[in-house]
Amino acid sequence: MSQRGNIPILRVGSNLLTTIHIDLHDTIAEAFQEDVLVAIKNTGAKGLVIDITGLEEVDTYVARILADTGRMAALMGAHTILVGMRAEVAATLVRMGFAMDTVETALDVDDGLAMLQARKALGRK
Amino acid sequence: MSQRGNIPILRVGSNLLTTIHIDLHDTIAEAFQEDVLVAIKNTGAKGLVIDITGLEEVDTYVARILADTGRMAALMGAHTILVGMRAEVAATLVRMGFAMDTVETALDVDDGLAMLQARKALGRK
Amino acid sequence: MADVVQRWEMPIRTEDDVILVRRKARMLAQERGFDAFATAALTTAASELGRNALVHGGGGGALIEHLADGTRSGIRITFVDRGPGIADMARVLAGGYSTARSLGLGLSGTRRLVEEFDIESAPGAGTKVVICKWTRY
Amino acid sequence: MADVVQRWEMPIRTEDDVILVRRKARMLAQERGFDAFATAALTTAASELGRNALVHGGGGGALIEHLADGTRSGIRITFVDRGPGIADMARVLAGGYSTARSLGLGLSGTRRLVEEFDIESAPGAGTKVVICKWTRY
Ligand SMILES: Nc1ncnc2c1ncn2[C@@H]1O[C@H](COP(=O)(O)OP(=O)(O)O)[C@@H](O)[C@H]1O
Ligand SMILES: Nc1ncnc2c1ncn2[C@@H]1O[C@H](COP(=O)(O)OP(=O)(O)O)[C@@H](O)[C@H]1O
Repeated sequence: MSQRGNIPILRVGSNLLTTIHIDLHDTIAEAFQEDVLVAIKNTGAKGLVIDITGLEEVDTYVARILADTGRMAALMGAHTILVGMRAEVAATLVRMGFAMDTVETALDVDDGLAMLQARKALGRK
Repeated sequence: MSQRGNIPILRVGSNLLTTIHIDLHDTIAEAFQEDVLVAIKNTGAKGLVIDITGLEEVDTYVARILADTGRMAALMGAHTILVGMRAEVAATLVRMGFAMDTVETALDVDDGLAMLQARKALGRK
Repeated sequence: MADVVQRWEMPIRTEDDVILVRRKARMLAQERGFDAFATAALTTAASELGRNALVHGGGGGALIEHLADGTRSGIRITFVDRGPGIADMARVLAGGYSTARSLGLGLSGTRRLVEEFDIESAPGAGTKVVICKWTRY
Repeated sequence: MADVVQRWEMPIRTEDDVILVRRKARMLAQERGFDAFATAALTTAASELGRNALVHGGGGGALIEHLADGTRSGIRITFVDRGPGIADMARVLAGGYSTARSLGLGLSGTRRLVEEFDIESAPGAGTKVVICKWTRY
């Protein structure tokens, strides 16, 4: 898929999987969001798994980018699942008062994809 | 499981069960939260039952620690159920204006584990 | 008029001191026939105020008094500290306002748990909070 | 009293500079035996404050210091900028207030992640924030 940014977006069945392994800052973050939306449009994907296993820290800026990406995907009809958040990242975000309650989460990529399959089987988008 | 704090965390099927029987203050509370999150990561648990049958009082500080632990677990993809809250504790918290509405609750450990099983059967995390 | 039957002075210098004050309140409430709800209300209030005296007031002390007015038993607890005091009392008592990593429901909530609640504080002069709870009959 | 064992001065002029400050803090924390939770707390705080110095303060610098007090290691980071400063400090520290397109949890949240947090700012005179975090033992 043609992309502006350099964060890979893979097609897995009827869903998309993107793995964030670099710092999401300003221009990169914007390009990432736009790439994801274009990929959803092009593939007709109903689900998106964002894998952040590789992120050693997530500040409130990056957390907002991730939550916003999920909201944007939802507007296009795709359901987002954020997976792989490390224990220390989860603890830090909550201690800062950040409630990422708009995005569904799962432990890892397999769980995230399985949850999207289960949604599909239930006939939800 | 190796832990910093001294609150036991047990594995029950694909879930974790932790029983709080001592006062959760400052350093203990932080160690407890971190132990729970590391256990979720290590076991891949999808659910967490926090049993507070043993707590004779829960002030707003401890209530926040419990609610935050549920939020942290949620960010990692695990669902938390708080069980065993005494009638007088529930009454006191509500009278103080504390709404523990971010955490699901159940009567006792059996009910909590059954609720987690039911979620699993539905294919939700 | 209520008579003071017995009194205990306890320091509040550490987290463990707060727990000791709360335990003393619990024991006394149970001895005096407070039911589970009244006991939880009193001890939770003691926990909130003891913690405030320690965390916001930099430490101080608690005075626990067992009162009797002929028919009922009462427990009065006075928390004192020599900390910075509370500048914006109205805001704090309204609830939801906190200068710390917490919820700001301590004082506003405590007030709803006891029959008597009295607070005195001047910036720089420390804080004194008195609460009192009575058995039902 | 804590001794300064080593110090590094780093500029904050670009987004990449913010990342470098954070990486330096991470490396040092790991070398000094901070666990994963303490390391994430420190580096996330560094990320928030470095970003503020750049975005709100128009750039500045960071001073990272490795401290030792005999038994424990500490990492202190000072962020300085010559930007507009913060007029309504109380509001900003309460959290949830932002003049940017963001959440306003940076300063209030950072404060909860570290053991020491000190902020000085006067309108027009820039902003200085000092944070410090210690190993547990
Ligand atoms: N003993 C005290 N001394 C000074 N300030 C206090 C004291 N007790 C409460 N405060 C102030 O009032 C605020 C609200 O207190 P409280 O309602 O107990 O909530 P919390 O302790 O969760 O902040 C505190 O954040 C603090 O600024
Ligand atoms: N270094 C600084 N210089 C000037 N203003 C600042 C600085 N840091 C923070 N602020 C102000 O405080 C507000 C809150 O900052 P913060 O809590 O970090 O949240 P955010 O950066 O998301 O807005 C900012 O929107 C800005 O107005």
